[in-house]
Amino acid sequence: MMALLEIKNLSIDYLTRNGTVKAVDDISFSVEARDSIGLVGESGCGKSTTGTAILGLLPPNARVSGSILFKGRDLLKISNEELRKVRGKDISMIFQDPMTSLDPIMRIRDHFFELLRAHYPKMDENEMKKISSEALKSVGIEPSRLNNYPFEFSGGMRQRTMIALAIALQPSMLIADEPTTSLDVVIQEQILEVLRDLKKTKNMSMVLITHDLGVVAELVNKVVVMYAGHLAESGDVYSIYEKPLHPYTKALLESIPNVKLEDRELRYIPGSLPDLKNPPKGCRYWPRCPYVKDICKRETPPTVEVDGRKVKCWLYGGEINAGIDKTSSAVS
Amino acid sequence: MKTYILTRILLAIPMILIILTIIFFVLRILPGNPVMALLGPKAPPEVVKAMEHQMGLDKPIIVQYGDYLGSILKGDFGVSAYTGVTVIQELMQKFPATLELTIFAMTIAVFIGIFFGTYGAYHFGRTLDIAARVYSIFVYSFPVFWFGIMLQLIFGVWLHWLPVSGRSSPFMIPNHIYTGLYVIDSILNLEWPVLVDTLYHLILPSVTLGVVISSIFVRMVRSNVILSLSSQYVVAARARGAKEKKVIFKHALKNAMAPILTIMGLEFALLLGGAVLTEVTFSWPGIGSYLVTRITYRDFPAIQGAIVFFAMFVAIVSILVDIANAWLDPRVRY
Amino acid sequence: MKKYSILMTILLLVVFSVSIFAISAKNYVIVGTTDKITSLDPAKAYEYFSDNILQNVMTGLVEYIPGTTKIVPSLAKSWKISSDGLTYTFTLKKGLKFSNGDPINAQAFKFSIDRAISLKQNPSFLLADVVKDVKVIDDLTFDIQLKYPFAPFINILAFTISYPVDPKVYSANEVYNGLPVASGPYMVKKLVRGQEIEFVRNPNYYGKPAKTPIILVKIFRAANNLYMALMSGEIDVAYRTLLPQQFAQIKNNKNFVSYVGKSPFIREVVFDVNVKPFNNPKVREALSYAVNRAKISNEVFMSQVSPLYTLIPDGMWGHKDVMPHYNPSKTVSILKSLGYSKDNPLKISLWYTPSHYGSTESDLALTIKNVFEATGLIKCDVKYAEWATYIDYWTKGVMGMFLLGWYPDYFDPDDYMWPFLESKASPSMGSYYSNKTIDELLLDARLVSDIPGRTALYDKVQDLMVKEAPYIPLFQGQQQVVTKPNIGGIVMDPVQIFRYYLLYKK
Amino acid sequence: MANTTNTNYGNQMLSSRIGRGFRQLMGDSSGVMTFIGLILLSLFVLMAIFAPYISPYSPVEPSGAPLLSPQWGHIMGTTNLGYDVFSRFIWGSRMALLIAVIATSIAAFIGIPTGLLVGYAGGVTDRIVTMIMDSVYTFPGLILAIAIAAMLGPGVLNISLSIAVVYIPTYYRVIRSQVSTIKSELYVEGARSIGAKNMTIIGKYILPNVLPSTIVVLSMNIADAVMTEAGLSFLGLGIPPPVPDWGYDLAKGQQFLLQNDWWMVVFPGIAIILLVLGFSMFAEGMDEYLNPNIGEKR
Repeated sequence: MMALLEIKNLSIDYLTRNGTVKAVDDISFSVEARDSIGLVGESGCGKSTTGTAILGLLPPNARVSGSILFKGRDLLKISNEELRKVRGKDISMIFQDPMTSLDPIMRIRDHFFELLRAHYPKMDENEMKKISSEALKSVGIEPSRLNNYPFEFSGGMRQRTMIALAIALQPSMLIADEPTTSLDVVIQEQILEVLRDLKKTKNMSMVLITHDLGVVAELVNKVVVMYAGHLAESGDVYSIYEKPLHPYTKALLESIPNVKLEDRELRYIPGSLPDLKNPPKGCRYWPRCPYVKDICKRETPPTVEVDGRKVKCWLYGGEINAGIDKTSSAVS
Repeated sequence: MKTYILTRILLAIPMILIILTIIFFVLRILPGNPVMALLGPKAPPEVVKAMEHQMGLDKPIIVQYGDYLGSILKGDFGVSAYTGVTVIQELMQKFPATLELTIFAMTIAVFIGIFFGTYGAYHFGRTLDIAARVYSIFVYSFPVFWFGIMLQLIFGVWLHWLPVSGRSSPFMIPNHIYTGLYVIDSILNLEWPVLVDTLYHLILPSVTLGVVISSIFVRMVRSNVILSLSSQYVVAARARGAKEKKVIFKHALKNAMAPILTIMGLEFALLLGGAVLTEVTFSWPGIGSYLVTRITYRDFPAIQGAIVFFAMFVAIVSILVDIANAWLDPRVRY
Repeated sequence: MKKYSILMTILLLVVFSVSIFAISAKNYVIVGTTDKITSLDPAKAYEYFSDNILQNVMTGLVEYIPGTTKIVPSLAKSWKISSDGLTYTFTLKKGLKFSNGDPINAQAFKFSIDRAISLKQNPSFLLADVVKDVKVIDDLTFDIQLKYPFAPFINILAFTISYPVDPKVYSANEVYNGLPVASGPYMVKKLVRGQEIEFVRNPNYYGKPAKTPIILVKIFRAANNLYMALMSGEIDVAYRTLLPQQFAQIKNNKNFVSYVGKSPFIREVVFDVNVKPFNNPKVREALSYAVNRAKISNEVFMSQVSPLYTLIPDGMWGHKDVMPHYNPSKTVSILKSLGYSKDNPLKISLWYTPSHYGSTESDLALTIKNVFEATGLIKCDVKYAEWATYIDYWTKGVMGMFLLGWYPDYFDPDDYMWPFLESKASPSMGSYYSNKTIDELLLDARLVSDIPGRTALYDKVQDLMVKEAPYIPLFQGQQQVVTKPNIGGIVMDPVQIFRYYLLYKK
Repeated sequence: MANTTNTNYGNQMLSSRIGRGFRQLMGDSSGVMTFIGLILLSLFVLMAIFAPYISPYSPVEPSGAPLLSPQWGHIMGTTNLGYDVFSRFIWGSRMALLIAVIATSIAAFIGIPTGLLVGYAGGVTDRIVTMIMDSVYTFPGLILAIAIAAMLGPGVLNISLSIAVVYIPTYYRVIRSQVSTIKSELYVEGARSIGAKNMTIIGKYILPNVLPSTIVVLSMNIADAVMTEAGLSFLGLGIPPPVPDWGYDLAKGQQFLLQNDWWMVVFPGIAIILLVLGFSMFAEGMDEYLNPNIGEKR
């Protein structure tokens, strides 16, 4: 069966006046229909860039290579107009900051109408009202509030409105870029509830972009961990939680306070993200890695498969560690 | 909304008053006797005295000031010492010319500003953007009268395409004056040749003024649209599949409009300053050339009247801008 | 969108071209000018353009024959002057009417003269100084009694201040701002200040009707605009004032006809004889030798003015060339005798006013400065003040040497001598010059009424003036009219009345 | 992360930007503008300083036949009175810079202290002064300058003064708004709590923080002042001739334009445009350099 979304060797560079930023470097993963995956990493690791790239919403100074196959079509190769038709109808997206994601001078209704007109120019107004009301209802907002302006909504309501907008046309995929990050805990829970609900009721795949592994655990079945533009590790959620392979995944998991309740102490990963304009040679994680070896500093590790998971670390591949793990195979 | 407009109007009053006060005293500190200027050197002293008395110039300056404020409040701007006609009558005849010129110039400036500014912002960093920036910075340094002279030379003298001075050709003044705006009056009178003639005369002066002012509008629109283009709601709108034109004009531009309008309101003062020079360059019979002429003759009531009109004009425009802002932005409206 | 804009453009272009052809061939003449109207009330009007308009829409008891200085009856049928020169008795023509139908009678004249005096406006003094009383005898007859015999009085009666106004329309104690009630060949149909004035024939005018039914005067702000309107064919006649270089160019243009005539307008340098160093007549004399009138005329005015060596203009009786001609070596020798040298030059300032006399004024001042400095013994600054300040400065004695011009109120040598040289009048000119002998001679000339006798008196005054040199007369202006070839009826008038009612299209 | 516009490149040295390729320069607009602006400015400043050595003739004496077209010996032609246009072009920079600098300095010397003191004092004084300043600020500057210049009469100082009046509120507003935010910041509060005198606080803590932003305003205002001065002398309210002044020359030249004596209008016009261009490019570049995130304020 063909994957719904297949990302192959995706690299994204930003051209800036001070040099090229390698935001995403040669990552590949795929999403099956009805699959939910989590794209996880610290801020600045390239996860949002990847998510945004799927819909072609990157700023003009971004240079993308590789391919993004959606239902077999390469989204990087189709025309702008075709891509536009995909957005909101086949794939929709919600964003981190609901406070700024809605146009402040447009009524909620007009946001829906804009979406509907963009894809069904001939739809009549009653039909549009019906669809928008239902979408709003499905996220728990009274349809009567369609006439309101965004500033009359709370942050949680706005994010729910964004979700309603995203699902109004029953897309086959939803990309949620840090949907809860800027909300307070109670509201976060509400939004997660809505997303969980969606997962159950709608026939829809989801890409959840987050730095919060805790959020991922209950919503997705696959996880892609990114570090500094590299794919560190990917695989199904349980095995990753049970037995993280990449040292970075380990560190990430340990930094979540509520995963292992006995560990009361809040952990953090020492060091900071490298400068992507001038990334370290070899593995990008080595400056912070407790298992660092000489080769890590010299050469970029290959991506190898371990237990059905992919991992990019010298601990699991290459000549040096050939004796430890025989299942490794480089993908390039 | 009503109270909002009312407060704005009340806020404008001190501004007019302060400007008026400054001008009133500046006019009177320095040498130059308006009566002598009017009567000429041949006038016998008793005539000068009589005239001074008639104009109230023999009273202490503070009393004159009080009298003047009092009569202004009654809408009485006094009688021009130069022509003997009431200043309000003269201003009402001159003001529509200035209004017509500024409306057309503003329209041109806004059009250029929005077009060039928006596309410049959209093509940030690329050729069109650089062109917009070069345009704006170059045109900003054009002295408006110099630009006007050049246009006169090219389109009037060399090409003979356009009239280079005045508001109308001979016999082409609307028969009945309702508003003083010839464009509107000629339509009301159904005098089509007059309308055409009027528009014809408006082209060069309003293009001159409009282009020079547009430089500021281009950069304002550009920088504000850049800001709103980088907002989340623009990305979100694109993610919904909204068409690019809608994204630019409905989201980016409309959101940028509030700050743009505010600055446009402020720059309107600059437009008026330019209008004075444009009027002089093009023999445009508005308040600007009126003011410049009357300054030579120390026609106090006329100068003061013109200044008050300018101040009121600025105030009214800024009130309109605020109202437009409220209309554009629901957050202000509610 | 694009389609619409293209369509609109085409539409507009069509309408434009149609409208351009639509306006032509009517029975009118269009006159362009850069002058501005002040007031059209004869009691207030006191500057060239407003007066000239009144001279076309109104008339007085007497008027000049076009092209001459000869005075003939107009509204008056005849008049008598009493032997003591104090009483003028006028008899009016019968059935005279204003344009609105009101009668022009003796009462109207009494009302108008009394009103002109009592309103105390700019030109009031012309009547107030000499007229004692007006007595109505009957509807058609009245007396004007003078305070003293005054030979040029009849000339004042030809001037606008003496024109009758309609007592039913004009208020006795307020300046009138409406359209003038006409008694002359034309009446004003439409007046848009700063734009245009439309004249139509006055049906009630007693004399020959105006040649052209409609005259339109189009007002421009600057000479450039006037010139461009002339070039583009928008106007038929350009009168006052093209720049010298523009007129010079048009003179060679075969598409236009240009007329040139002498103007009674004179320009002079005024010395305030109370201000150092101009209180020394020697200094004034030295400077009068340094003025190169030919250079001024050639370079600033493109030879469109004529050098003037006395205050009375050429073409008027009494004119006598008296002032020294250009001779810088004389300047040098006088200044050296006064102790000035290259290292100790005479330091002076020359003042001018930038807009009142037109935009050539700064060039005039600079040229005079340059000829002064060319002597090597003079250091001259140029300063300026706007008209209102300028007048204030000369009445306060701030300026020692400044440029002034003179346009006569009545066409008589008296008006070129008395205001300049008489002790009580000269302060108003900023000169403060005073000389008992001259005062007596001037008064005599007013009381004598035969021209040869008065000429002899003015000769003496002018000879005396040279020695003292309180003024340096510079030049006499030129009247210039440019027309399209199909326009006729241009009369170059010595009194410089421009008569719209004689203009016609061939 | 995905922020397109506000890339912060303020930490780069100005000098390092000079000497890059043209394309990159055009991309790096703040650098190129400051650079071109500076070149233009220094050109005019040098011209003003060395005017006596560069100019071929005296600008205040006729040096040739009247109305010569540009030719060898008079590369920009002569005026109607035979003055050399090129010499007046050069000397004119003196007058333009002099008046603009005097006017802006007067405005700054009045506007900045008033803004500092009033902004620091706050309260009723603040409200009243601000209202007055705002009134003047919103009123068309040129019209105010015309009225004042006409009343004061000609002269370098008078013209400068009438232009200065227009720009006082600009400084006042910039300074006051910054002072009122800075004065409540921690380090100022701290200084006050250890008993620093008001004057010390203003001079030591507030002024240095506020001054950089005035550089931009200053050079922008000089550009405006050059323009205003030209406008005033165009209307006949400038310096008396023969003092070389571009606005006067332009107005004079306009009278000869229709006789095709274009050089009297074109060259003074170019001079004004280039000088204003210099200042505004410099200002714009500096503005982006100092406040890369604020963008254009004017």
